[in-house]
Amino acid sequence: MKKSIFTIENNERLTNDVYRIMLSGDTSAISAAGQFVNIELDGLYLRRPISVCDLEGTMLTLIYKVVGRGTEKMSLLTKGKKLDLLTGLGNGYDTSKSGDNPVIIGGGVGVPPLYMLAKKLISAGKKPKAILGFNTKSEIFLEDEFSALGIDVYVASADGSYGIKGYVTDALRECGAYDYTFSCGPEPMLKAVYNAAETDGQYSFEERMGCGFGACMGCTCETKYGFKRICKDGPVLERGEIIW
Amino acid sequence: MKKSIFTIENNERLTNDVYRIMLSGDTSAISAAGQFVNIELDGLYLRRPISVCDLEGTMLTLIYKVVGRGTEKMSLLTKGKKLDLLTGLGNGYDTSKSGDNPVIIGGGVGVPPLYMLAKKLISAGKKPKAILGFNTKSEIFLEDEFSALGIDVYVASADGSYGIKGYVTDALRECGAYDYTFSCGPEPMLKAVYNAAETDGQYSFEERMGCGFGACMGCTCETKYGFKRICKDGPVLERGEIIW
Amino acid sequence: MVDTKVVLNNIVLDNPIIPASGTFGYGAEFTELYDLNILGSISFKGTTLNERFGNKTPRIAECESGMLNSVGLQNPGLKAVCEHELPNLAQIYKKPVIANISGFSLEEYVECARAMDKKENVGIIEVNVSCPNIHGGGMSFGVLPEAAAEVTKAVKAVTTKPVYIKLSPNVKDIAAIASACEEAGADGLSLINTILAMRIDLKTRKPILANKMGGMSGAAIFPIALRMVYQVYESVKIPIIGMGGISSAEDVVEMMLAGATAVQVGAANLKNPFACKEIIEDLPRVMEKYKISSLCDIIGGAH
Amino acid sequence: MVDTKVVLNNIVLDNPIIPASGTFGYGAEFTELYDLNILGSISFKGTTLNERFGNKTPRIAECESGMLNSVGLQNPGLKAVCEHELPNLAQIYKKPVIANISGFSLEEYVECARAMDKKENVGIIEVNVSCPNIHGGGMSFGVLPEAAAEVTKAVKAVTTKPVYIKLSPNVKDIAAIASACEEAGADGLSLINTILAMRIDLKTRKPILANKMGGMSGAAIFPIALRMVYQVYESVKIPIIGMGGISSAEDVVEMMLAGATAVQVGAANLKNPFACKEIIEDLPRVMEKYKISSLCDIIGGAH
Ligand SMILES: Cc1cc2nc3c(=O)[nH]c(=O)nc-3n(C[C@H](O)[C@H](O)[C@H](O)COP(=O)(O)OP(=O)(O)OC[C@H]3O[C@@H](n4cnc5c(N)ncnc54)[C@H](O)[C@@H]3O)c2cc1C
Ligand SMILES: Cc1cc2nc3c(=O)[nH]c(=O)nc-3n(C[C@H](O)[C@H](O)[C@H](O)COP(=O)(O)OP(=O)(O)OC[C@H]3O[C@@H](n4cnc5c(N)ncnc54)[C@H](O)[C@@H]3O)c2cc1C
Ligand SMILES: Cc1cc2nc3c(=O)[nH]c(=O)nc-3n(C[C@H](O)[C@H](O)[C@H](O)COP(=O)(O)O)c2cc1C
Ligand SMILES: Cc1cc2nc3c(=O)[nH]c(=O)nc-3n(C[C@H](O)[C@H](O)[C@H](O)COP(=O)(O)O)c2cc1C
Ligand code: FES
Ligand code: FES
Repeated sequence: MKKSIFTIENNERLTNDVYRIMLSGDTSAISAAGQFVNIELDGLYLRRPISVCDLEGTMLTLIYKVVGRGTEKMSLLTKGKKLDLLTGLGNGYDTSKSGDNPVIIGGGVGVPPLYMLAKKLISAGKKPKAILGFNTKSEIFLEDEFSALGIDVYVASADGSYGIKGYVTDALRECGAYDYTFSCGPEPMLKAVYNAAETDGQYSFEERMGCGFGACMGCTCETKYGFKRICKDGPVLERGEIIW
Repeated sequence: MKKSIFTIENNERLTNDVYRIMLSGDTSAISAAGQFVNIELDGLYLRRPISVCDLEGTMLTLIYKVVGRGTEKMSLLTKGKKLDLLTGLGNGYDTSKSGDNPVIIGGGVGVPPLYMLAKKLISAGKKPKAILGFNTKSEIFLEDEFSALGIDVYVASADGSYGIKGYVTDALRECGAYDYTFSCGPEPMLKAVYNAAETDGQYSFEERMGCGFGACMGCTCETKYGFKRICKDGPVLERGEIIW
Repeated sequence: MVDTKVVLNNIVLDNPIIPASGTFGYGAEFTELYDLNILGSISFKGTTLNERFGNKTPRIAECESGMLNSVGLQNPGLKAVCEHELPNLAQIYKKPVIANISGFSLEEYVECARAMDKKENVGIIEVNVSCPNIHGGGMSFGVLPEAAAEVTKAVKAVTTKPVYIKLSPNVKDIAAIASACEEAGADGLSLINTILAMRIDLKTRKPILANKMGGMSGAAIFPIALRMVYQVYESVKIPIIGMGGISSAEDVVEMMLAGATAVQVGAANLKNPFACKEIIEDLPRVMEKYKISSLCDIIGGAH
Repeated sequence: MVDTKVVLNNIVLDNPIIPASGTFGYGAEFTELYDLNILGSISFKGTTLNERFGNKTPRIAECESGMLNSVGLQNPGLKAVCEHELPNLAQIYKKPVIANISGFSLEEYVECARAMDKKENVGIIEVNVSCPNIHGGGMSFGVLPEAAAEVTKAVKAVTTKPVYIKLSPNVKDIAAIASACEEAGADGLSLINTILAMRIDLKTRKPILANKMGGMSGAAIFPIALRMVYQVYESVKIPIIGMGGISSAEDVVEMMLAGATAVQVGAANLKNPFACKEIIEDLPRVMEKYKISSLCDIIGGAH
């Protein structure tokens, strides 16, 4: 974990309520896809946890959806503004456990961390394919970026307005063979993936956080291997330990 | 009273801890010298009351001393920033009660509102003279501006490093005849002036304020004419009503 | 079109927004800013039998997201309020108002209530039981269930207008006090009053307030007020006017979900004199956002 | 050179800054950020006899200038704390620590205290009396003077280490509880614990915390904590560890002027993991600004 000041390089709208922010600063504490940063925002007491979407040198990319006061404040920030971040939080995905043909499954704002994961898997010599789920066509983001990685991308839309009609689990049935599952998204989606998936895998969870770095026990869940702090021992849990 | 947004045109340091800020906006509610504005500052619950030092059309000048969190925040504000102000607060000085040769007596950050007062008196055809008191030479501000009005200016410094050695009351003995007294400054100074002055006059008081516009009764003092809210019925009190 | 009307006993309010006692004077300072008739009602500054100067100044201190006051019930006294302030208020505000009364003895409460009972534009009598009971050892009426009940009964006996007891938060179990007031005949409850607090001046090393301690209010106390309204809602059937830190239309909805039928806005008026107006104007947007067609439907919705 | 040393009973602290129980774990998460040995002491996460998961999540909510938690005393239980956590802590922190213990019955407190008494690096036992008394009808030990005194006596009987009772603010008269603890033999007092509060989610219309209510802490509660420390200082002679919203070196000085001999910093560590370090580093500047040569001199200075 590091605490340092980042400079906003860009903050742009991707869909109606989803934004991409690019920040430059000391990214040295970030070691794995699926880790997150915790962002201090003026006038708000608690920091806001957002997953790392991409990392290139000192340039950090986050994608966030406006859902409340904090993310709304974020959406109004402009280039040049400074932000105080805790970086390198959480365990992140362990790509070494993956087979050669993993499937990456993300829903909504669960998609962003999977982009960095896809890159990590590719550079580790694996051949991931990605399933991205959204409610409707206008909410889709990152599809092109995933495709540009040269991997197969399946997009599912709940209302059928784009790609496969239905949920990520519908896409999972159509995407062919895979030997490992990585997933991130809202809990009902994770559970559906867990039930549908035929392989071992890793799932990334969300919880309301006090500190984000393991000090307050605010975010603990029960697992088969004991109590785990989502912020420190997670957010990624192994399939084998999850208790729904 | 009006509530409106002002734009900072300039914010500069005058002495070690005294700053002049110039703001443009709707100044139409300001009708008298000695009135004040109440300034909202990010992250602080209560507004900060600062006297009007000068007013030219839509350009408002305030002079403030950094004494705590709010004034420190103010000192860091830069050109172009917006501020939410309540304007036209307080009664202000009633220049119509003055004789032709009033003396204006200010100490420290009690000096600023007297600058606008001097201008008002001059344009009302009176011949004011000004006594400005400071602790030491390096703390003096506004002397040149007062002189530029073409009036006699007496500066007293407590340590004798500039002008008359001593207090404004020492200067009062040396400044010649006067027929009315206007004063603003710390309470001990006001009281000394009250005791030394040989004429009727008006004195401007400070009090910790909740609202600044008469709603909360946070700033009330007892006068010979009953309870008065410093923010609404003051800050200027007539000599005849003051109870020390 | 959303419906912002709520009902306190038989009084229909156009909306649940009421400026809180002590933060709105008798309305006069706000009339130059906006037409007060948009307000659901107005709770005017606490009235005592005799004129009071209140405590020495400084009476105001600041804190994170809030403020402290030790005004000490400055008011011109019952007679002046009834003869001057109330008629003036009736000129600028055409709906029923809430008469906030205080007392240092049972008799004082009774006399104030009796007089307010006769005033046509008073819709509700709001009995502030936070004052120390001078005959009862100085402990506030509001912290002992028996004393609060006693005041309730005494006031009820002299008026036919709805009586709301305004509860102090400086207690172990606010629901117990609330129940005692309900049993004693209260028609409703107002909560919370300010929380006893303090600030010290580092330069002088003395308390900032001349009175040493004062009551804290403003956004900082909202979660505490909300909790108390939630607790009281579970133990009484009479309506609750919720207050404490309300600063936005979202806060209004949250407080009503906790159990308030109407709300009062206090310190926010001091920070922003347009606070009540802005909240009222923003309410329809917030109701639509959270799919609320009628505010009445959400009272106590979080239980 | 200013002197930041303070003394709690016979324990000399290099400075009065102590991370508050529950906001610093057992220190491990902070060691990668700074050397913990700069701290005056450390109050580690509350220990109960048995391992506890605590309450269901969500356990955290936010508010203006503060936060709510309903962690519910998650901890690995007395045995694991003594065998693993305390030895680990002793590796990274060389000074005496404060063992915060909790219990749902007298026996549980006694067992925890007995075990902590044997641990060399425990300097003070801090008894959190905010838990509901399962044998006493569920009311927290900390809200009744008799119950608080009973716990104090029971714990004192099994340890020779200084015993500090950590008081709950959810009471009418905290000074009365403090006095009861002092009479029962407490060596010092820690105050305040969190203030019972609540937030409701407008989208779901349900309380945000799975436990409905939680404890509020952070800057917002500072003036309330300060008032309570001030009140308690006037009614006891034993030292007070003051806490509640402390976020800056100025806050430390203000809390000490109110009567605290040392302070704990809680929620501020969660917002800014360097909070304690920054406060310690800023303390000399603030002391010089306010002409304080030795912190000991200002304890209770505002009285
Ligand atoms: C490990 C982790 C990674 C995340 N990554 C992303 C991401 O990459 N992109 C993205 O859009 N969102 C992400 N989220 C969710 C994001 O943290 C919340 O949407 C955000 O905190 C909401 O803040 P707000 O102020 O807008 O909402 P408000 O509802 O006003 O927030 C109030 C409080 O609740 C917390 N909160 C609200 N919703 C959530 C939530 N879903 N999860 C955790 N805390 C919440 C806030 O942090 C804050 O403390 C992640 C959450 C976690 C725990
Ligand atoms: C009518 C009036 C006119 C004023 N005009 C000027 C002016 O022209 N120039 C100038 O430098 N100062 C003026 N002051 C004083 C100025 O308001 C305070 O110095 C300022 O509020 C301090 O704020 P702070 O946050 O820096 O200090 P803090 O001590 O951090 O403020 C804490 C709280 O105390 C209040 N407070 C602190 N000192 C004073 C004070 N002396 N008077 C009133 N409230 C105080 C603050 O407003 C705030 O609510 C005036 C005060 C009043 C009442
Ligand atoms: C300056 C001031 C004066 C107050 N005077 C009274 C009063 O006279 N009677 C009363 O019942 N409450 C009084 N209150 C309490 C408020 O009516 C309200 O209960 C409290 O401030 C909490 O609401 P808020 O956080 O919105 O301010 C006063 C509050 C303030 C800030
Ligand atoms: C997440 C969290 C967990 C806490 N756990 C404990 C605990 O186990 N034992 C205890 O006595 N106090 C506990 N507290 C209370 C703090 O020690 C402290 O008394 C309180 O938070 C007020 O201080 P603050 O405002 O600086 O946070 C906890 C507080 C928080 C925020
Ligand atoms: S959020 Fe504090 S331990 Fe996870
Ligand atoms: S500050 Fe509110 S009445 Fe003067």
